[in-house]
Amino acid sequence: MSQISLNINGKTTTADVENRTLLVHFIREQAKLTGTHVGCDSSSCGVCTVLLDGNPVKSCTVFAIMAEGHEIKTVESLAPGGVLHPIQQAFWDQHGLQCGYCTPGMMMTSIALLEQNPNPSEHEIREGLSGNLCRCTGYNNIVKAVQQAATAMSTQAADD
Amino acid sequence: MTTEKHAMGKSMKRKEDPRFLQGKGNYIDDINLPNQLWMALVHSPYPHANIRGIDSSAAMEIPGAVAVVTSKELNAYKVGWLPTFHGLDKQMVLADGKVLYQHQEVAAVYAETREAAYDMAELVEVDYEPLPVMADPYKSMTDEVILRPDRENATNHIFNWNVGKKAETDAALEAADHVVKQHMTFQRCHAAPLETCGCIAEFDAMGRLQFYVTSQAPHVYRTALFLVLGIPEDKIRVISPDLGGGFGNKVPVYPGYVCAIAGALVLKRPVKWIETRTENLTSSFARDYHMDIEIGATKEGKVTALKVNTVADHGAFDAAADPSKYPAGMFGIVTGSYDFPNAYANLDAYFTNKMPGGVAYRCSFRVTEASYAIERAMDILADELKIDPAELRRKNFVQPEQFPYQSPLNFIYDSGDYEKTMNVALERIGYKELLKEQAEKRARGELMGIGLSTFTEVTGAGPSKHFDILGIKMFDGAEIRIHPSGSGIIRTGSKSQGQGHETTWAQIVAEELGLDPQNFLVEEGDTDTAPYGLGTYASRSTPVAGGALALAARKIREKARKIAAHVLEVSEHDLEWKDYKFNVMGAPSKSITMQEIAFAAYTNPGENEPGLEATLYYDPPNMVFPHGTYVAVVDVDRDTGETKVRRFLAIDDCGTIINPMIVEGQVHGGLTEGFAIAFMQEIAYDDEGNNLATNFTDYLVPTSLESPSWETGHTVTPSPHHPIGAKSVGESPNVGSPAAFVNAVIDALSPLGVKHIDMPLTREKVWSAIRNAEALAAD
Amino acid sequence: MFPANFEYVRSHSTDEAFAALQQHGSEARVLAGGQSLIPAMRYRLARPAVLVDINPIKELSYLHEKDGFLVIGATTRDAALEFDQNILARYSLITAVSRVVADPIVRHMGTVVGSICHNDPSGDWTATALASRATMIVRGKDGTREISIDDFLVDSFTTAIEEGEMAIEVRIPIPDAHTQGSYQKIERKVGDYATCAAAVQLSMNVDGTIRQAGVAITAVGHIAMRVTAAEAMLVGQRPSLELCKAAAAEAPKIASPNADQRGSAEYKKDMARVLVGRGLQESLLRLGVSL
Amino acid sequence: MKLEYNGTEQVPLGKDAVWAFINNPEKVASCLPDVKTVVVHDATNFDATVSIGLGPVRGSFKFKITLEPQADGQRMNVKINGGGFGSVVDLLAGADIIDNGNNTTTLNWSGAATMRGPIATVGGRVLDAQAQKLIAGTFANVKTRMAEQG
Repeated sequence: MSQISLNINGKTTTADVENRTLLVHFIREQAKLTGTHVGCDSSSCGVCTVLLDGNPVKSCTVFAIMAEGHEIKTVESLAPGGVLHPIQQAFWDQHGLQCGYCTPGMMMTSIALLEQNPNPSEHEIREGLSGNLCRCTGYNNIVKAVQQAATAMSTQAADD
Repeated sequence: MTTEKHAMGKSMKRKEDPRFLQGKGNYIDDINLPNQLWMALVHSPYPHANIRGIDSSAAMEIPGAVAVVTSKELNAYKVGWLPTFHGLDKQMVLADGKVLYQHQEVAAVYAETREAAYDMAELVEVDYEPLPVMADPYKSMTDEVILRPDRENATNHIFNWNVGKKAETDAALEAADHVVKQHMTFQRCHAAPLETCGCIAEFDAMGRLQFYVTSQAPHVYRTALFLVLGIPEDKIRVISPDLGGGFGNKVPVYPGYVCAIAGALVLKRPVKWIETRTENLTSSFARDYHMDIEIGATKEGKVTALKVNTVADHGAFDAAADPSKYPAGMFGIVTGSYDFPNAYANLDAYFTNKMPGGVAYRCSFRVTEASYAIERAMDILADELKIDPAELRRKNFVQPEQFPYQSPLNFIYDSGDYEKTMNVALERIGYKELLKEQAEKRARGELMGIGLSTFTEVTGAGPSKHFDILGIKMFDGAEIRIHPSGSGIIRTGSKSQGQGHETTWAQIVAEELGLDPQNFLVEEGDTDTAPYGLGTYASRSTPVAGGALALAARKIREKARKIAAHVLEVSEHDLEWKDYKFNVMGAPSKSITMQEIAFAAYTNPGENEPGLEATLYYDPPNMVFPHGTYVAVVDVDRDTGETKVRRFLAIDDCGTIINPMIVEGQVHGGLTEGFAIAFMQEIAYDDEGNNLATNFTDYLVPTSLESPSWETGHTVTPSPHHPIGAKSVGESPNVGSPAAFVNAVIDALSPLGVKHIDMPLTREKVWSAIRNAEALAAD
Repeated sequence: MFPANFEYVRSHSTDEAFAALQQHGSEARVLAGGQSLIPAMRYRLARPAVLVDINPIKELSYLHEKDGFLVIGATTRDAALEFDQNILARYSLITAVSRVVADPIVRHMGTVVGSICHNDPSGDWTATALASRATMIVRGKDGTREISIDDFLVDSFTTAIEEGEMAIEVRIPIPDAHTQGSYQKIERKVGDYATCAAAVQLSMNVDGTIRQAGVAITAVGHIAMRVTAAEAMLVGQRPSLELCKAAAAEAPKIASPNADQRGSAEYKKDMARVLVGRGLQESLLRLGVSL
Repeated sequence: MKLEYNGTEQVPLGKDAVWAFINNPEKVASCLPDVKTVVVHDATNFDATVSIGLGPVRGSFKFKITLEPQADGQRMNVKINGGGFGSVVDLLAGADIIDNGNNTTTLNWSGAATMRGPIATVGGRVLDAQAQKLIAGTFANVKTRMAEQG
C-alpha cells in the first residue's frame, strides 16, 4: 500500500492504495466520482477517458500512483453550478448520446480535441474521436455535437 | 402549455440526458452496498473436458478470501442448473462434472475486495481431462461424440422446426424456369454493449432479496429467480438501474447472477459481481445460422417458390431467449417483402462445444438472419437473370392492396407500401446517375458497387395466443398517475437501455392527454413499482408497452370526461375531445383542459371516484411489420480488398413516428452495428474449440473513423391495429443493412464473376475473391 | 481485470532510475507510457515484480533538433510529435506514422522510445526508425552508448538493451529539403495492431536520381524488417513505375508472417508488396515526382 | 490455437545410447529450456516447471510430462500438459529414431501444440514464433546434451 494524493477537479483526494490500483478505480472508488466508466480490459474502448494535465488518457491504462502530483479532470468538472459546458449542451442538442455510457469519455476527448484544433473538419473530428467507442449512436450525431461545440466555444472565446 | 411544441412527432430533446451528460447516470457498477463482498468467476480454458477435481486451498490463502463455491455446493442447494427461456433445455450454473465450452464458469470465489477476488480466481486449481471437441454443427450432427449425456436423448440434435408447405414448394421449384441456390452463413456475433453485465445481491433484514442487475426484462428475472431459487416473488425485488446499452445481451439470466445470489444467501452479506469484457463476450452469442436457400422464378423474374434449410449452432446449451412456441424465433419472415406463392422453411438445431445462446441481438428473434438470406438471394436471382435488382424487387413486392397480407409462412402482415419506400430511396440516392457512374468505372476496371435491401421485419412480440416466455404471455403493463397539478408519473414493464423511453413515453401520454411531456416522470426497472411487463428487446417496447401507454392514457381520458362533465355541468355525451381539451359541442367557448380536470379530480370530482390514474395491460392483436429500403454505395480497392462505403441511405417506414430525432438516432446506431457485422465482427472459433474473439482487440467495434456517415429518411405507413399506428425502428437498421452492404460489395465484384462471400467481408476475403477470379479468368 | 501487485519505484532522474534498475536486475521493468505493459499486466500475462517509473524524469522529456538529428527523449509522448509544427512541416514520414500509432488517446501516454524498446513484431515506430535510419542512445554501466537501430532491434520483444540498462533517447537524422517519406498501414480498425505496414523515406539528388532510400515493413515477421534489397535497387536510380514495382516486389521475399485473424500469410505478404509500392509512390509524389 | 512444428537433429551417438537417454526422465527434463524444477514420479512420468518469457509475458508454466516409448524402439512419443497465466498447453511431440549405422543417429521430430486461454487469445499474435523457438530449442538441447555425454 502507498498513500497518494491526486488533484481531481481541483480537489485533492488522499488515500492508501495498492500500487496496482488503476487510476480509473481511484477516481471511481476513492474520489467517488462515478461518471468515469470502465468498458474493457484491453485499453480499447475509451469510456474511462479523463484529462491528465489537460491531455486525454485512458484512466484504465494508468496506475493511480503514476498520477501523483498531476491534475485530473473528469466529466464532473464540466458543469460547475449546473450550467452545462458547451460540449454537454451540444451533445444534448444534437442527440449525441443514447445509453450515456461512453458519453463522459467521449466529451473529455472532444474537449481536448477542440483545445488542439478549435475548428476541426468532419474527418478531423472522426480521427480525433477514434480512440472512444460508442455502440449506440453510430457517431453521426456525436460529430455534429462536436461541430456545434466548436462554434459555441469559438464564439464564447471571441466574447471573452 | 407547451404541448404543441412537444407532443407526438416532435424532436423533443431527451429528458434523461442531463444526468448522463453530467456523469450522474446510475449504472450497476456505481452502486455499492455497505459490507459487500466481491465475486469473481473461474473459467475453463478447455472447450470440452471432464473435471477430475477442484482444489481451492491456495485460493483460500489469499488475504481477504472468504469462500469458493463449485457445482457441488450449488447442487446441495438444488440451484446447480437453470431453465432456459423457451423450456427446451436447461443450463449449468457452474460446470457440473464436465465443461462444455471454453470460458464456461467452473467456480465462484468471494472476497473482501475486487482485487483479492481476482487473485483468488487465479489460484483455484482445476484438474481437467480433455475430451474430443465438436466445434462445428455439421460435425455434431454425426453424433460421434454426445455432448449432453444429461439429456434424455443421446443425440446432439436439439430440435427441428419447420413451417410452410414442403410438397408444393418442391413441386414449384421443380417447375420453375430458373432456380437460384446459395449456401450462406450468418456468423456468430455478440451484442457487446459498452457496459458489461453485473449485479449486486443482498438479502435484507426481512430476508427479502434485493437484486440490482443489468436487466432488459426485470419482471422476467423476478419470475425466473422464483423458478430457479424457489424464493416467493414477493420476497424478490429486481432493480435494473441505468443500462449502458443492452441490444439483447442483457436479456438472459446468467450463471454469475445465480452465484452472486447463492453467495449472498450463504455468506449473509451483499455480493457484487461485474463482468470483465472477456466474460461478457464469452457467455452468450447471437446468430450462427448456416442457411441453404433456393428461389424459383419465371424467366421474367416473377418468384414462384422459396425454400430454406438451416443448420443452427446453439452451442453447449440451448439458452436462446426465443418465445416458447418459436424455437427458431420469427425466422418465418424469410419471404420478406415479396409475394411468394409457395414457401417452406426447415431448421435443425445442434449442440456444439461453444458458448450457449442464440439470444437476440438487436433483432426480433432471428429476423436478421431471415432478412439477410432473402435480400441476398434476391440479388443473386437478379444477377443470374440479368435483371436490375430494383426492378426484380418491384416485380415481386407484396402490393399495398394485399394488406393484411397472409404470408405463406404464417404471418399476417399489417401494412406496408414497399414500392413507395423504394422509390423514395432510389430517387434520393440518385440511382440512375449511380448506375451510369458505375458503368463508366467498370469500363476503366474500377470496382464500384450499389447494394439494395428492401427488407420487412416482424416485431412486437406479442399477441398472447402465440407468444410466451417461461409460460408468461408477452403482454405489457402501463400505469399512469396524473397529479393534481397536471404533471404525472408513468411506469411500464419495459426498460430503456438508451432508446429514450423517459422522453418518448412522456410524449405518447402527453399527446393523448394534452399535457406537457416535460411534466412526466417516467420510471422503469423496479419490480416493486412497475407494472408487470416482459421488458425491452426484440423491438417490442413501442408496439407493446407503447400501445399499453396510449390505451392507459385513453382510459384516463374517459374518466376525465366524467369529471369534465361534472365541472362543466353538462352531460358527458355533450363533450368532445378536440385540440387537446374537452369541448362542449355546440358551445365553442366552453371547454376544459386536462390540467384543469386533474385539479378537479382531487378537489371537485363530484359523484365520480376521485383521482386520475389508470393501469392497463395491452395484449396486441397482431405483430407489426416495419420495412425499409437501404442503399449502399461502395468502392473496392482491387489491391488490398478494402471496401469503402461511400454512401449509405436508409429510408425506414416504422409507422407513426413519436420522436423523429430519436428514430434517426436509433437508425444511425443500428446501421453502425450492421456495418460492423458486414465487415468486421465475428466470434470465430478454431477447430479446437478456442474462442478467437474474447476482447475488444479481436471483437471489432467500429470507431468513428471506420463508421460511414449515414443518410436517413422515412415514409410513414401506420400500423392499422396499433393504438397510435407505431411499429418500431430500433432493430430495422441492424436487420436490413447487412444485406445492403454485402449486395453492394458483390455487385462491385460481379464483373469478375464473384457470386457470394460470407460475412464478415474482411479485406482478405475480398482480396482473395478478386485474386481467385483473376486466376480463373487467366486460365 | 486487475494486475497482480508489484513494487513501485518512482524515479526523478536518470541516475535514480538507473540505480533502481541495477538494484533489481531482471525483476524490474521500466514503466514509461505503459500502454503495452499495463494491458498485459491487467490480463496477468505480465507480472513484473518491480516497476521503475521514469515518467517523473523531466530531463528525459524533450523533442528538438540537435547536431543534425531530431532527438526524442525517453518520456516524450507520441502525441508530442503528432502536434509539433516543425515535424508537421518537415518530417513527412514521422507525421504520417504519428497519426496511425494505436489510437489518439493512447498516443497521449505512449512514448516513441518505449515503443521501440518494446519491439513488438507489429511496431510502427520500429519500422519508422529503420526507414529513417535512427540511432538509439542507451545508458549502461559505462555511461551512454549509441546503437544503430538495425543493431538495436534483436528479436521479438528483444533489443540490445541489457539487464539493468535503459534507453535514453532516439535520434532521427533531420530530413533535408529533398527528402520525403510515407507510412502505409492496413489495420482492421483504429487501435488494432497492423495487418501489415510499410515505412518509406526517399532522398533525391539534384540530378533526379535517388540518393538514399529507407524501406521497412512491419507485422510480417518476428520483427520490423529493413527491405535491404529494395533500398539497394532504388539508390542511384531515376524513379520510374517499373523501379517502384521491382523494389516493392522485394518486400514479400523477406516477409514471413503468421496467419491469424488479420489475414493469411499469403495476404500479408502481398500487402507488404502493395504498401511498399504505395509508400514509394507517395514519397515520390511529395518530392514532386509523379509517375 | 494449434501450432505444428518439425525438424531434424543429427546426434553423434549410437541408437542404443540415444534410446537410453530419451527414456531417462531426468535427462529429458534437463533439456527443457529454462527449467526451474523437476519432480520425477516414475520411469515415464515427471513434472517440470519452466520459465517462460515472451516479451512482456513472463512467468512459469507447470508441465506434466509422460514419456511413451514405442515397443519397437524406433519412436518416442512425449505428452506434455501444463498451464500458467490462466492458460493451458497440450503438446504432443514425437521423434523417429533412425540408426544411421556409423555411430550416429537421426532424430526426426515433430510436435503439435494446442494453446488455450489468454496466452493464446491475447498473446496469440506473437506466440507462434516464440513457441517454435522453445520446441526447437528443446530438441537442440537433446542433441547437445547427448553429444556432451558421448
